[in-house]
Amino acid sequence: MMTQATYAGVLDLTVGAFLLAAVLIVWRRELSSIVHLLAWQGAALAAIPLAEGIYRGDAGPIVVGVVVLVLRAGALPVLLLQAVGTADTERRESTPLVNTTSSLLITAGLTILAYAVTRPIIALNPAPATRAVPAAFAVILIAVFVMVSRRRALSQAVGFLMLDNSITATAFLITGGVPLIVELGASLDVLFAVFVLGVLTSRMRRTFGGTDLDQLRELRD
Amino acid sequence: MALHFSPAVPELGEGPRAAQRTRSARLSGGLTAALGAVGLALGLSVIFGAPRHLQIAWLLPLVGTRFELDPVSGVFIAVTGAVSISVGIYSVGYAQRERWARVPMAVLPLFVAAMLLVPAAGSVTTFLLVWELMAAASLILVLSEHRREAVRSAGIFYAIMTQLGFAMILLALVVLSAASNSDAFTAIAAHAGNLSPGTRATVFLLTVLGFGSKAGLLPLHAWLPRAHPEAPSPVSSLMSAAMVNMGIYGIIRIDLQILGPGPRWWGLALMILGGVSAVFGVLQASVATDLKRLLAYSTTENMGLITLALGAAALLSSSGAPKVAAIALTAALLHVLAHAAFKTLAFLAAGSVLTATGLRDLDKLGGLARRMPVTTVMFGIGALGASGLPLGAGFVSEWLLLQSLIHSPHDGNTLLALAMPLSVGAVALTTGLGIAAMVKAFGVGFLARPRSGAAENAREAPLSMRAGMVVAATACAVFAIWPALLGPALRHVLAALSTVGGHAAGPQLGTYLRLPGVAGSLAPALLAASLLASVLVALGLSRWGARHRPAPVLAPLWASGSDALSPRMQYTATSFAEPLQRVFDNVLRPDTDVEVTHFAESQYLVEKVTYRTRQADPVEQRLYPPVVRAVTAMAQAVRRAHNGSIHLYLTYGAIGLLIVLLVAQ
Amino acid sequence: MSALAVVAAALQVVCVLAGAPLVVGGMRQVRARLEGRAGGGVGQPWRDLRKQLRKQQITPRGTTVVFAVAPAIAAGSTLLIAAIMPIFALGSPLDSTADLFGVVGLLFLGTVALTLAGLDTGTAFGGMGSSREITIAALVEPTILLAVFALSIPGQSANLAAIVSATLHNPGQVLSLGSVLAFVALVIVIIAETGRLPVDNPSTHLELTMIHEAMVLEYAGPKLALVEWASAMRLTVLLTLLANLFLPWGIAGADPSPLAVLLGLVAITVKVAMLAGALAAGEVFIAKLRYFRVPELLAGSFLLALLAVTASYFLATPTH
Amino acid sequence: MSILLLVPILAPLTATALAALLGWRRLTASVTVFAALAVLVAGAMLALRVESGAHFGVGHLLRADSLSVTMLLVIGTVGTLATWASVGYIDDELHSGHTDRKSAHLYGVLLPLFLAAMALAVLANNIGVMWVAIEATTVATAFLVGHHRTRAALEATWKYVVICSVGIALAFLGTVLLYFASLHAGASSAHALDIDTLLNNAPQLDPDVTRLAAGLLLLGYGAKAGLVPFHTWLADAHSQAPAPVSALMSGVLLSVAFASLLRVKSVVDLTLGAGFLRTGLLVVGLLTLLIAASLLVVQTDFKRMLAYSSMENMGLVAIAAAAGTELAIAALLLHVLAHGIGKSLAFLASGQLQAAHNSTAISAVTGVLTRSRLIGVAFVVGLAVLIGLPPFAMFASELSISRALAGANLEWILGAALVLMTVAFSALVRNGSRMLLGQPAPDSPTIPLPGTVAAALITGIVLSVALGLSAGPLTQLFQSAATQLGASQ
Repeated sequence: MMTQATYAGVLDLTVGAFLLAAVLIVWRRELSSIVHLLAWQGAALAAIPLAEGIYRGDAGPIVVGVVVLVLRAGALPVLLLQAVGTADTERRESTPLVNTTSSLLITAGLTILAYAVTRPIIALNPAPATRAVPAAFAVILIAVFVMVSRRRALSQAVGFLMLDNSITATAFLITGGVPLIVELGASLDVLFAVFVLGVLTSRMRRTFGGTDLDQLRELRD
Repeated sequence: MALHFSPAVPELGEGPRAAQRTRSARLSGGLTAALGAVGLALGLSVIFGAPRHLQIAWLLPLVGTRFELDPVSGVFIAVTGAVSISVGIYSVGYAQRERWARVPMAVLPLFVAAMLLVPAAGSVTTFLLVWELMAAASLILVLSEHRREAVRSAGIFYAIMTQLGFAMILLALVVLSAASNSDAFTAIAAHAGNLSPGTRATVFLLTVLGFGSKAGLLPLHAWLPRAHPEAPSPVSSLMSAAMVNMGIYGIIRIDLQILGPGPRWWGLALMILGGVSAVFGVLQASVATDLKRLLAYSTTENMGLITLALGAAALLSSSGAPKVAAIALTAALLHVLAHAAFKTLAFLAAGSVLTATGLRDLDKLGGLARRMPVTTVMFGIGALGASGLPLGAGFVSEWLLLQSLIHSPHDGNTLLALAMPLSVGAVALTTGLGIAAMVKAFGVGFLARPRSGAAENAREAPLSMRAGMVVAATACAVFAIWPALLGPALRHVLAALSTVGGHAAGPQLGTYLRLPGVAGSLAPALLAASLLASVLVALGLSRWGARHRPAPVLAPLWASGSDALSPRMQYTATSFAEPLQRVFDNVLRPDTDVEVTHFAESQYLVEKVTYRTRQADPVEQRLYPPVVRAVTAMAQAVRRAHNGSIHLYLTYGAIGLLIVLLVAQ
Repeated sequence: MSALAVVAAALQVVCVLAGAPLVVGGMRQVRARLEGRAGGGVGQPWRDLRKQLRKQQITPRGTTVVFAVAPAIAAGSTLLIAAIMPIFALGSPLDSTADLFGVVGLLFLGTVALTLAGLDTGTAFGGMGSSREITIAALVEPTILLAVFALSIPGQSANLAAIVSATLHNPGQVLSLGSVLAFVALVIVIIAETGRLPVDNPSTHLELTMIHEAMVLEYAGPKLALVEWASAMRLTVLLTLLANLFLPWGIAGADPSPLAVLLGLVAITVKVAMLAGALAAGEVFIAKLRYFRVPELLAGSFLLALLAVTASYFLATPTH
Repeated sequence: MSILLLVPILAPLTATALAALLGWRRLTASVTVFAALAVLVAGAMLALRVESGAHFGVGHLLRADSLSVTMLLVIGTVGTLATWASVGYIDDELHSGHTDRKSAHLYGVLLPLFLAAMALAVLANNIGVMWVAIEATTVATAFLVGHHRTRAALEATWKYVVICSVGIALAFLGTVLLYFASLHAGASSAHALDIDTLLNNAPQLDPDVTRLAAGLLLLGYGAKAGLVPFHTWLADAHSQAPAPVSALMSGVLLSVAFASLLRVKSVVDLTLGAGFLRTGLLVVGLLTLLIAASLLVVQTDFKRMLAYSSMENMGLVAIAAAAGTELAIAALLLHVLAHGIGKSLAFLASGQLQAAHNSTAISAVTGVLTRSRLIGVAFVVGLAVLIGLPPFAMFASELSISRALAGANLEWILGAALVLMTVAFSALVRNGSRMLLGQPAPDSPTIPLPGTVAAALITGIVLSVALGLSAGPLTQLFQSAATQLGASQ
């Protein structure tokens, strides 16, 4: 089927793609292309259990991989695309709080940080999959950074999904995935959460005439 | 300061509601007095009988309650009970006249019950529970007239400060209880000797501040002159005559009995705290023009004297003079009792004046002696007690205090050589200014001619209010003339306080008060009798030649040359106190401003001169605003950090995440 | 306590009653002579009293019983002091009813009665006098009590007889630092308490400077007589006290013979006459202080008293 | 036994289904009340059995022990009060046009769902399932917070969902790491996240990974419990939600999240020793207290004031958990229960004030005690509970927490906490008295008081007083929960 070296190579490739998608999301400003990148990231995420399943000859991970593929590369991005507005100003992340160059530098920094903080995890189980975990961890930090720095409601939703993707990726890499019931529950929660965010985005557009999160400053002390 | 309370507006359907109110007032007052009587009886039975204890495990979740009674609790329970009897009777009439709502009527007996339980508490947790119950009940009572803005602000001030004091006491007591690994006072006392000096000092300082706040001692006294005047008068009486004693009780129980005997600086610290509070309180009282505020500051003064006496007892006891310490301790206890009597009476009388005239401002009172003779006599007895003059309730205890101060050992000890004379000076200044304050209150408030229409139309208080005052007046008379009656009880209490010299033979309170070890005596009853005799002799002397005189006549007073004497020509309380205010200008720092308006034609001609003066509390003005400013600055800084931006909020989360990732390595 | 001691005490009261106007008269006479006037003679106060006692009793309208009994309380409390304190003899039966603190209390009781009477009239002058009087009284109190403290140290007691006998047994201490300082402090206090120059001028009736006289302005006839008598007795009693506390020699013992009592009478008469003369002579040379300078004087006396106590503390022999 | 474990989850779910089918009606609303009551009853019945140890159901997925039973009682009690009050509250809103039938329908569906999610969170034996349930509460309450479709409500909902989801996602990461560690400690993958397995394997868990997991779990569940640094959603959401929902969120949800943290703590402490999470909880708790107290001082909105008071109390609870002694944990649980009831009283009363004034500004409301005795008294009792006055139970719990802190040699922490609590006290008293005391403004509207709200308020007052006097058999339950959580003696 697949040798260990091939498996490790495939794993590196998918995780690399996963991280690359995150970096590109930081770079791009067009909302629709961000969502598309997110779908690609979902695909990369699905590739992790798929590769493992093929490598081990185990049907379980393959099923999980297919579900993840449908959900993260299909359903969720589609849900989000619905929420992308039609107005011109609504389609772009025109003025993020941190400019692109700085964003990319910060992303680089966060990636290095991820390598530093994941040492205990690798130390516990230095398998090929675990060795890839810093990349997944880096995406966690990048996702949080995206949420902090983007002004569009949709961008934040994308950030949230990216965060979720990266945690799932970490789970796949270090444990081969959490127990099924937890995985199902978590996925359901994420689905609903994204649904809620989508509904809220459209309500926001109706009520505020836009999705700039800077408008949400009425509630304070 | 003008304080004018409009009498309550008559309500429609007066008949049934009034009858209802009468019933409620009788029930509430009767219950209060009955609780007081129970407290008095219980207190006395504990003083003379065996200690009792009671444990209720289910009451108060996780903690349970424990009550223990010994003679020290007994004396404080008894005095609270006695005050409550008087106040309970009085409040029957007061509640009707002032149209009290149901809430204060219901809470009044609860307040008394809580106060009676405080000295009975036998464990840290129980003590804190009843302490806070007492505070909460008193707060509700202070707020009874919450529709007035002044009452609300006083209530809030009171609530916050009492909570601050409570926090200090709580901290100190739980640390104490944790350090000795026990909750019960008896067990803590057994372990207290093993505590580290640092813990003991911390607990001492925190409790003295916290209890001092309840007793109205500096620097956390500022609630007292606000809340006591704004509370309804029976409540003021209970607070000023009974509740403040709980602060003293706390100092005695925790600092002197359980933690004691402490190092010498404890006694000195108490003396300084007491002396400064006494002088400060009396200075404020002597320039106050609000009758109830004056009495409230007088409470600070008297609590200061009591604390000074306690400090002297501790210092003398640790300086190897237990007999003299016992005199100081007796002085403190006796003054607690005497103060309770005369302050109850004074506040109740002030309450009668308030119900009759709606006034507390001495500058608008006057001429009540003819209109409210009983109240006037009652206030006179109370004021005489407060001024510490012979025949007054406070005289014997102040005399004992002075005796203990002048009989400290002369062994070349610098500390004593400085502390004792300065204390005598402080006590003397306090007494002197106290006399001035009380002369002002009585002379300006009750004598002379009315300074306002409200005072002009005052009428005497109803029977129950007078009866309540008579009870307190009787107690005053006992303290002034026959303190021997208290001798046996005080002996028992003293014996329970061995850490501050209580084991030594205390002063003998008989017809003659004799002091052990030193020559000195006083016979209040004989003094009173001989004074009466000599006054009669003097009156007889003025009859000399009466046969040759024409019949007595009434004559108008001299109106300084004008046609008729108007009440506006009289000295007011403000003008009466003006010399003192000028003498103590540096301490009191009154806000004075003089505004001169000139005629438009010439600036040499004055049309009008406006003189305004306001006496604020200088300690409060110096000490509290910085604290408030600091808290507000902190709050504003935090507020600016919560500006509503979700990006900022998520940044906080991200920072938290980074910190966790780095720290958890 | 012997019968004679009781008699002696009664005699003390009578002598103070009778002698007080003479003391005042004597002082006025000394002043008059020193100022080059003839003076009304030593008996003039007595003659004034007799005249006033025969006048019509006039009650100002609107005053209460406080106004009526205040003079009697002032006089009565002073009489009681005369009965308690050792004047000719030590063994007054009332000696242990009140010590020096009690005596001070009684003095203040008299002051308070009169200040209340001043307020009771409801006139501008009454209030003004009362306010000033009570202010001075309040400020005097610390000095008095500290002086009492200083005096009580040698005898280990504040009881008057004990202080006096301690001085008799140990005459040297009169000249000790503490004693001298206490003496000066007490003199200042007595001047303030009795309303003499430079604190108050007993012979002025100018509205701006009156203190005591403003307070009792509404009294007339018999009541005025009692007021003046009381103030004369007060002066006498305080001078007697000063004399016997610092120069007790000549005083009879606790169980005296008639001769000793007589000797005591003579001794005290001489001592008081000398003190009164000195006081009167001193008054010739000083002017009244501005009212608001009085506190400075009293603060000075307080300092002296404080020094007196601390000096006694360090210099007294340890007793414990 | 299994049935009893399922009742707290299934009963509310039934109500949800019914409400989804029938829309907002008296019937469905009443069924919801009974569902909440069923949670309470099931909790009480379970309480009688858990004394002997934990019970399991549905293949070790659910767990009933002293902690979960205690939390079930909290959910049941406050749930009953809140759902009961909801009946009149929503009817009143429909009547006055503050909401429409569609929103009411959604409300009727989501409210019991919220209860079910919380019940599942406390009953879960698997910390993964526990996480799923906690995250489900966010989803379930999102539209409840946004029930009033105003700009402010929308803003609050967005912040709530985003901040909470990010926070709780970190908890998921922590859970994953714990799972990783548990697998490597030899647990089978099916049971590696079960609480009893984790407790058994705790000493073998890899300390480095566990430390990372514990930190993330503290952040994550702390977010849901209103602790720093993810506390920023709390005031917005609690103030914008309808009053009964605010009561549930403030009174129960925060403590359910904290109970999850306690679960995790009992495992982590066995691996790392008590020191690690103690430090974390102390820092987080004190900072939360500081922020809550500060914002209370400058508060002008009465619902936000109540929200910050919840934060203050959660800060204190965190500090108590840090002390970790048996007394501290028992006191913490009592605190949570008393706080739940007291906060419901205050929020339900404030809901009526909001309905009357159409505003939540403190300055808009005057003289409540004079205008409506029951609302006034309920607010007073609520505030008295919250500021820890006797005779209410938070006095006893705060007292016990203080004793526990002193006993754990944390005097300085206690001192700092007391100072901050005094600041909070002063703010609450000042603002409360502004609204409650004094003469009402002349144009004050009448305060509506639907019957069920009144009934809930009276019940709450009675419960508060009773709990303050004595916790009765609950004391035993709290103590056994504390022992079971591995509290040091």
